[in-house]
Amino acid sequence: MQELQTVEKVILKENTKMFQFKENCRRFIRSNPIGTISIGFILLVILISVLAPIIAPYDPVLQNRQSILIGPNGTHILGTDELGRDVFSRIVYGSRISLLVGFSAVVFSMIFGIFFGVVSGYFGGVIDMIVQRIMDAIMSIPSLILALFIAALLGPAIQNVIIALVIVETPRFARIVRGEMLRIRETNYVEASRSIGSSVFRIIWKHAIPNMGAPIIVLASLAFGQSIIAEASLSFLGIGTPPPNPSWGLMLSDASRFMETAPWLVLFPGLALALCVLAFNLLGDALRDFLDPKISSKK
Amino acid sequence: MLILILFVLAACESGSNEPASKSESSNKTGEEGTPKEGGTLSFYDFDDPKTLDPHKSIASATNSRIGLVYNKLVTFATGPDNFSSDEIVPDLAKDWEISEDGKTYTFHLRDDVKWQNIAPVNGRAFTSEDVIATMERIKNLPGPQANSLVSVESIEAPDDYTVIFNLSEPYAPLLNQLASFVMWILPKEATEGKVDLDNTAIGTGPFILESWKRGVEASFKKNPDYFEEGKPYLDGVTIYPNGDSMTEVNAFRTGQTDVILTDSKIDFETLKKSVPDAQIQSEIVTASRLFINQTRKPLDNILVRQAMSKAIDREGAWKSIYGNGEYNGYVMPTLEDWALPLDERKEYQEYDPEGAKELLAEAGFPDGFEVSMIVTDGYGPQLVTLAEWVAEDLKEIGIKVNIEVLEYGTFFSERWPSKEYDIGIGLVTPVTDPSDSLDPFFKSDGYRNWQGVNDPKLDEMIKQQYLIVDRDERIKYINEIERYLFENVTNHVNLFAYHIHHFKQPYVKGFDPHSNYGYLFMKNVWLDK
Amino acid sequence: MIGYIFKRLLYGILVVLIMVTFVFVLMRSVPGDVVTLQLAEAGSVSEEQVDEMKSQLGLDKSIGIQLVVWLTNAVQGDLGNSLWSAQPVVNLIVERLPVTLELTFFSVILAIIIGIPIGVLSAVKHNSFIDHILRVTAVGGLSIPNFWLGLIILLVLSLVFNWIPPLGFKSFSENPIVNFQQMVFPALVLAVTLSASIIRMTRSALLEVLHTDFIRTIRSKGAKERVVIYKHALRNSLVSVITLIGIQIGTLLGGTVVLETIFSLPGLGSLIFESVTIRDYPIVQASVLTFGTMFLLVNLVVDVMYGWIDPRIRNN
Amino acid sequence: MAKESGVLLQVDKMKTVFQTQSGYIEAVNGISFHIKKGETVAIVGESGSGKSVSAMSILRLLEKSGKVSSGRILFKDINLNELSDEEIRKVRGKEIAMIFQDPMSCLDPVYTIGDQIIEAIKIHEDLPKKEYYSRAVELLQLVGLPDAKARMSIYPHQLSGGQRQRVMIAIALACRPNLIIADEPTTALDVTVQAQIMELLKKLQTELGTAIILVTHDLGVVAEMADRVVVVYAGQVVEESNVIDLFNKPEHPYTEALLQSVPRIETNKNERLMAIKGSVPSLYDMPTGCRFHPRCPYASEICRQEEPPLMNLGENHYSKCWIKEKDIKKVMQNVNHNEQEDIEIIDSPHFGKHQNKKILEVHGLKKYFPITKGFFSRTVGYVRAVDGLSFDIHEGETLGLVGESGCGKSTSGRLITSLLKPTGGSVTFNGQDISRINRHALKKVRQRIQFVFQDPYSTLNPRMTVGDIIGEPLEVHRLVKGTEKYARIVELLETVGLTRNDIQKFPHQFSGGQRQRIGIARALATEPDLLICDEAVSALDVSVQAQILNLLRDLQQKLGLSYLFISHDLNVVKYISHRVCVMYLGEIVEIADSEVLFQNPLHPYSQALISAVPIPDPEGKSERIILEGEVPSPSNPPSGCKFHTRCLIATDTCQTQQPDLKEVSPGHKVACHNY
Repeated sequence: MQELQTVEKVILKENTKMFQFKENCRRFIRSNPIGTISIGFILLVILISVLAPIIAPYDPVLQNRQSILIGPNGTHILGTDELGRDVFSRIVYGSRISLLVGFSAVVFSMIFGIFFGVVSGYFGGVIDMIVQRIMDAIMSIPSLILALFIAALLGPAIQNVIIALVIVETPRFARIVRGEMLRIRETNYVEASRSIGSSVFRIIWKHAIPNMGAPIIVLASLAFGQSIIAEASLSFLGIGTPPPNPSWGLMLSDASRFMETAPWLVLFPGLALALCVLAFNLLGDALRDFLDPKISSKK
Repeated sequence: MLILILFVLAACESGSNEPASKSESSNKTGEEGTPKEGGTLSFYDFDDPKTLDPHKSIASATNSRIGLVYNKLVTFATGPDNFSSDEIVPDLAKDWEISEDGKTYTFHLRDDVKWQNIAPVNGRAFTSEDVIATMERIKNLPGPQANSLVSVESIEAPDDYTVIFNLSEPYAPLLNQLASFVMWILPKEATEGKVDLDNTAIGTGPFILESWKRGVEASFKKNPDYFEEGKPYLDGVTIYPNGDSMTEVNAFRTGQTDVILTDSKIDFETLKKSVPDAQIQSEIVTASRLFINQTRKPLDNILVRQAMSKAIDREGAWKSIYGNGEYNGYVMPTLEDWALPLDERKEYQEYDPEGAKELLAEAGFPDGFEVSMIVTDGYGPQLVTLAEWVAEDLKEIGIKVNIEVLEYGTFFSERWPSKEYDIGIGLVTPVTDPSDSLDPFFKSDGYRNWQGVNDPKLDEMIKQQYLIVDRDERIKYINEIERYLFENVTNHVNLFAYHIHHFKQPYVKGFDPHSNYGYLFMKNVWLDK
Repeated sequence: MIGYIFKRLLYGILVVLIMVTFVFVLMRSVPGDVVTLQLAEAGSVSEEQVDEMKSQLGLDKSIGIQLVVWLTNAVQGDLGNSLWSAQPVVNLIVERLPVTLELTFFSVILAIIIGIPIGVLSAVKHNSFIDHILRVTAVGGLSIPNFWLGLIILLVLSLVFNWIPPLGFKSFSENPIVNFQQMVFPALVLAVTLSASIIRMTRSALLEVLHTDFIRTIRSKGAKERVVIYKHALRNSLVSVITLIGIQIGTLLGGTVVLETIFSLPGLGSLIFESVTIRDYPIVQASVLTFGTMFLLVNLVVDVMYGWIDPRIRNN
Repeated sequence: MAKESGVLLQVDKMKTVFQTQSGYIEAVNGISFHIKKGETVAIVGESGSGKSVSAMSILRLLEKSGKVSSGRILFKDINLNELSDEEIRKVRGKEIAMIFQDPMSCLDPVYTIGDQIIEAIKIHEDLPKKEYYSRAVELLQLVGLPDAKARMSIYPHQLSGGQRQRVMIAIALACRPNLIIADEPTTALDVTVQAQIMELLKKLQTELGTAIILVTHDLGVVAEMADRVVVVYAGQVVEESNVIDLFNKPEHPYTEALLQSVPRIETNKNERLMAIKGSVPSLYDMPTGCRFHPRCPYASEICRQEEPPLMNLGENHYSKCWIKEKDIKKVMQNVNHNEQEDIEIIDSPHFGKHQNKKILEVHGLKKYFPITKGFFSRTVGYVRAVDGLSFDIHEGETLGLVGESGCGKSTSGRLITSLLKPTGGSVTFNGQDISRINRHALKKVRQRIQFVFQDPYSTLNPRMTVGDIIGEPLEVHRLVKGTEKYARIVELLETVGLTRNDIQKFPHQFSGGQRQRIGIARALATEPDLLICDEAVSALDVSVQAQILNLLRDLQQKLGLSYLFISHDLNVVKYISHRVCVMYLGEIVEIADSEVLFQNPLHPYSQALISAVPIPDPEGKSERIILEGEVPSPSNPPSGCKFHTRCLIATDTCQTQQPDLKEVSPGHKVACHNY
């Protein structure tokens, strides 16, 4: 009987959380057509990157030397580049790198940012002061300059671009998390939990982190877009993803010289990049509206 | 924004994709007419100089700018069709004699030359003292110039207008090297530290450095006291450091610059289309190469290196990337007579992937191996594209290449000199004497022998050629060295020499470039407008 | 307020110290060094020469000592000399800084002129069609890489108008017209990104303020909607907008590196980029110091402006 | 009705709707009432009843999504609902002005109060510049703000709550409107200040003859202020009457229940409060028929199906109910008995008798918060939040702690559970000094002392299910696991009147009262001995408040709990507590059995406090003691007796000497020089 209850409890619990999730999705879709389209687009990009080998008609690094700089046509729907590589295939595979860069940069800077922010915000005092000054110091250096150093220090490679972006982005997360931590630390439910006798760890893990979700998710979505742009800018300055990897940023980086004679080399990767970043930015905005109780509850 | 992009797309609907014309120069500056005075010539050059001190930098950036200000003892002839001429003509020295044994060079200097009227030199007359002071400075500073003077035992000045170089043994390239850009003559005061050579220049040349704003422009004005009567014709010259290639094209198209240089096939086509009446001159200036670190295995195996050489489709590469080019040897074709005949160069470097595979198998690597390749984007995007091309070619014969695109500083000062690389793609510096191509790179103690070539026989051969004073005989011997390099060293692997295209606005006259840095011809340039 | 500013100033100095140390150590752990590079430029490298030059430039000492020496000199106003040109770094900075400042100033002004009215419109027309269009456009501005927009602008200018900004930078005092022609487009590109952020921030801050109780009070007085929005709501939203601008200055300054490269402007951004490439430590060091100080000063100004806008902050 | 003479505003079948993502919802459903010149009409109702929306609808000050969809709002025979935006703007402030609830947030923080008053005049009147200024000063003087000229140039945040509300009133009076709509004007204020403001409003009304529409939930305020009363429930008027009839002869069951559920000073504490079951319906889910029927003890079939009309019962007394019997009290009492909550009431030995065993002894408890300044955070002073507090609580006893905001009562609660570390003094729990013990021992103690907080929503982590929330203390103290834990949670839920189905729900799916039940269940999970209830019912609607108070009493009886009941609401404290402490500026000024204290308060502050409480009886208006000013800042408390600055009988001694807490009769201590 008791076991039955447990089972029943688990199922019900799952159902409720699932139900909540579904209900939230439904509400989001209803209230936020732009955000929904953005999510759709992002899912599409993810799908494309996962299925790249199936979707791409050619090997993205294969040089087809018989057809160099051919404009869009039947065989190469988006044309070929200066080494005869299929632009469409490169864009398809390029989504992998852009997503990888964006995703890794965001996830790691989020983890570090949460760590520093939580430590800084919960404990306060000298620790807070030191962590905050270090974060301030990092933020005071223009991010591209910082990334330039780091990329030069570590040598050009995708992982180094990611490391550079993580260092640049971490303080932003840390700052937001710290603010949230300060807010949550003072909330009544944290006080309630303390009055029960909960440990610091428990309070941070069970109460603080789950409740700082909204601003972090919003920032993450915006940071995702910014990371993709930053990767492109680094590539433009010559310290981004190394060739022949088909990154959108790399494809754009030296494309300016093709603008007049082979515009497809510039237009399509640019479009892919801008749309993808746009989708992440719009999603961030939509989530901000959706998750911000100050705006959404005033209905 | 999208509309904008579409608009651009429409506006530049692609034209022809055929490679650039193979001819060395089309539309050559033929009949010149009577020179007109006045006007300022502006153009983009390579990188901004890091320093203006000629003895601290062999970079083209430095020497091309200060070449307008300084003179040498002797120089190369310039003019139409003289792009890579090695004909020595007078500059500060009006004539010279070489002793029979080739050990004494006597230069008779012009007596009508004045330094530019700038403190602390203040327009005093140029004398043999200046030459001696300059030569002393060269000997005491690091740099390839010093190598040219190794065999010079002493320099004397019997009077103000005579300078005698005493050599310990014959040194064939001396005149060539004195004519080269590394041998600008400075005022004595400058060698004594009274002039900030890093940031200014006071010479005897046709133009005075008016201002050099780092990263912005170097502007020059006419030297009214220049010793050649009536020259220069231009009132001034403005040189901008290189920008994004599109920026340069835009500037030329909108008439803000009068001349543009490019090595890119794409830019060539764009320019041809957008400035149809421009004069175009295409010349071989530089070459690319694949250098191999033969202190590492399996690159120490000559069969492997030869396989790599055979694996590369040079012709395809230059056609696709540069539009134009030619097979290169260890002495560049810019040195015309000195270079190995084209047929022979081609024969050594025929594209033969099958043969390459066989060589590789013979070397014990039938399945290939993996290497990393360094390259820098500091020379522009073409070189990186070339690296990708070479990597693909090597992949064909089973050598998997991982490209590392390095930032220029890392590439140039860290990875390459300290031999921290497997293979690399780089450029060949154009030189004026074949020994400059051989000595630094292939002698076991060559100062730029960063690929670990160590061949006693080769060392001996390189030493030997310095002693051959007779031109034809020396050419033959140098050809022998080249063949030896192709057959027994194969490091670096030459890729190819390619064209740089000069586009000149229709009104630019007398702009007849020479491969040696320094715009030796600028005094002859005039604007027909 | 003065005590507060003093406190912020001290924090700022601490931050600059951390920043400079960070960059100092980072620069020197980057592979490649200026001496080898210089000798390579001159055409030859040998171990002895390297060591000799290193000791000449004081690069043979440990990083810690170098840092202390540098800091001691820096405090006295001596930022060292360029390792390449031997010019005092201070001169270079003084030469380059105005360009970057002008560019930054220009773009902030442009961004405010573009951003705030659109943000207000978007908030007032909350959730209407216009709002959606404006927001998507704003976000679009954030989604195009700077360099990309800059290149396209140049291409369009040259192809369509057969005109590009004059080459060879002229400062405002030298030639204001040429200076304007050279500055306006890069500033516009930078402003696109910043104004996008301003639009978003103005909109959300204004929406928030418009939902507050005191706005209702003002409406209940019978105030005109224009007064409600511009006199009261906007002023109350300005704190967030100004904070945003303060933070975004960092991004803006970073963006100048790219745009100065594209538009051939001799600013601090391109100086730093060039100097990193040739490992001219003192220049990089001093430029970063300048950038950091600028960023912190801007944010100090922002703090002061808080007080000006919001008396609650002024009195605390 | 409009033809009646002197009618200033006639609201007729007004409906207000809000657009939401799931369509329109009706916040106000056909409300009608009127107000005559110089009259005060109170609109009274619980949260969500639509009373504020109605007030806002009159001047069309709703959020953009809300609008008046039908009905007429006739002001001086002009339908405000038909005016253009520009025309209604001219009515606002000029003809009809408003006063809002929270004076903290209702003034623009970035302009001086002078600017804001002048703005109010400027909008409607063209005067020479100087005159604006003098008018504004006059207004400030009118609302009793001393030193008016100097106050002109200061900012809202530099004023206290009561002063800000005076500024709000000055703004409302700026153009001498005929009608003021006051939306909960005193709710956010302390009782002593509330008394001042009510007094001010009454005075101004007499002087200026302004009509006032008073929107409030507080029946005490209604009784004090109103001439006529409109009771609203779920967006509809359920009863309208003059104030005396309403309190004496409520016709609608809701009105009746509302009056009964409020504990009064005279309420017998041994009686359970009459609670209204359930909670105010959500706008999204309105009951059919009579909207009150699900909560109505004698709802019949007709109530469920048909909406009753607003019936005229004569003498301008209207009720929206099918029950026509006059004497509904009897009916109610009959029914009420069956409607009692399903909690087994044991005649507990704990209840009503003070055990000798002291469970908690607090001695000389102090908490000073340092005020820091400058870069090195120098301490430049202290906020003396709690300044030498001594009391004790016996087993099974409820000790009430009352005082106005800032008196340190909440800090005291936190000190006792070591949520804050005390600056001085000791807390002894079950004979153990817990103010200086290690973390491990403290955790053990926390199992025995639990907290029930004020705002039931914010104390529940929105991302946890009810099961997780109630299970948290069980996990933290590793009490039970797995199915046992589940069983315990269910048991706790049932104890507080919830069901096992609620276990997977999230806090936002509950009403306020249910959330407080969850909070109580969580507090009970570790089987504590002492509950600290910090304003545990203050945020609840009165009808629900009664449910929770009953629950707390039942639990005490059943489990023998001790309570420290912290509240600003004297009626509630009196009802629930056995003994009461009155706090002022961090100190206890009086402590006594609650009956004794309320009947015979000795300390002048206690006297003023008790007399300031509005009594929900229009005829029982007694002379009240109105205190001057507001509670001084605890960072700079007055010397001597801290109360002397506001005391009506203060002497020179009071200024210099601090009085001790003296026992004047057994169990009755007071800190005043007069005793």
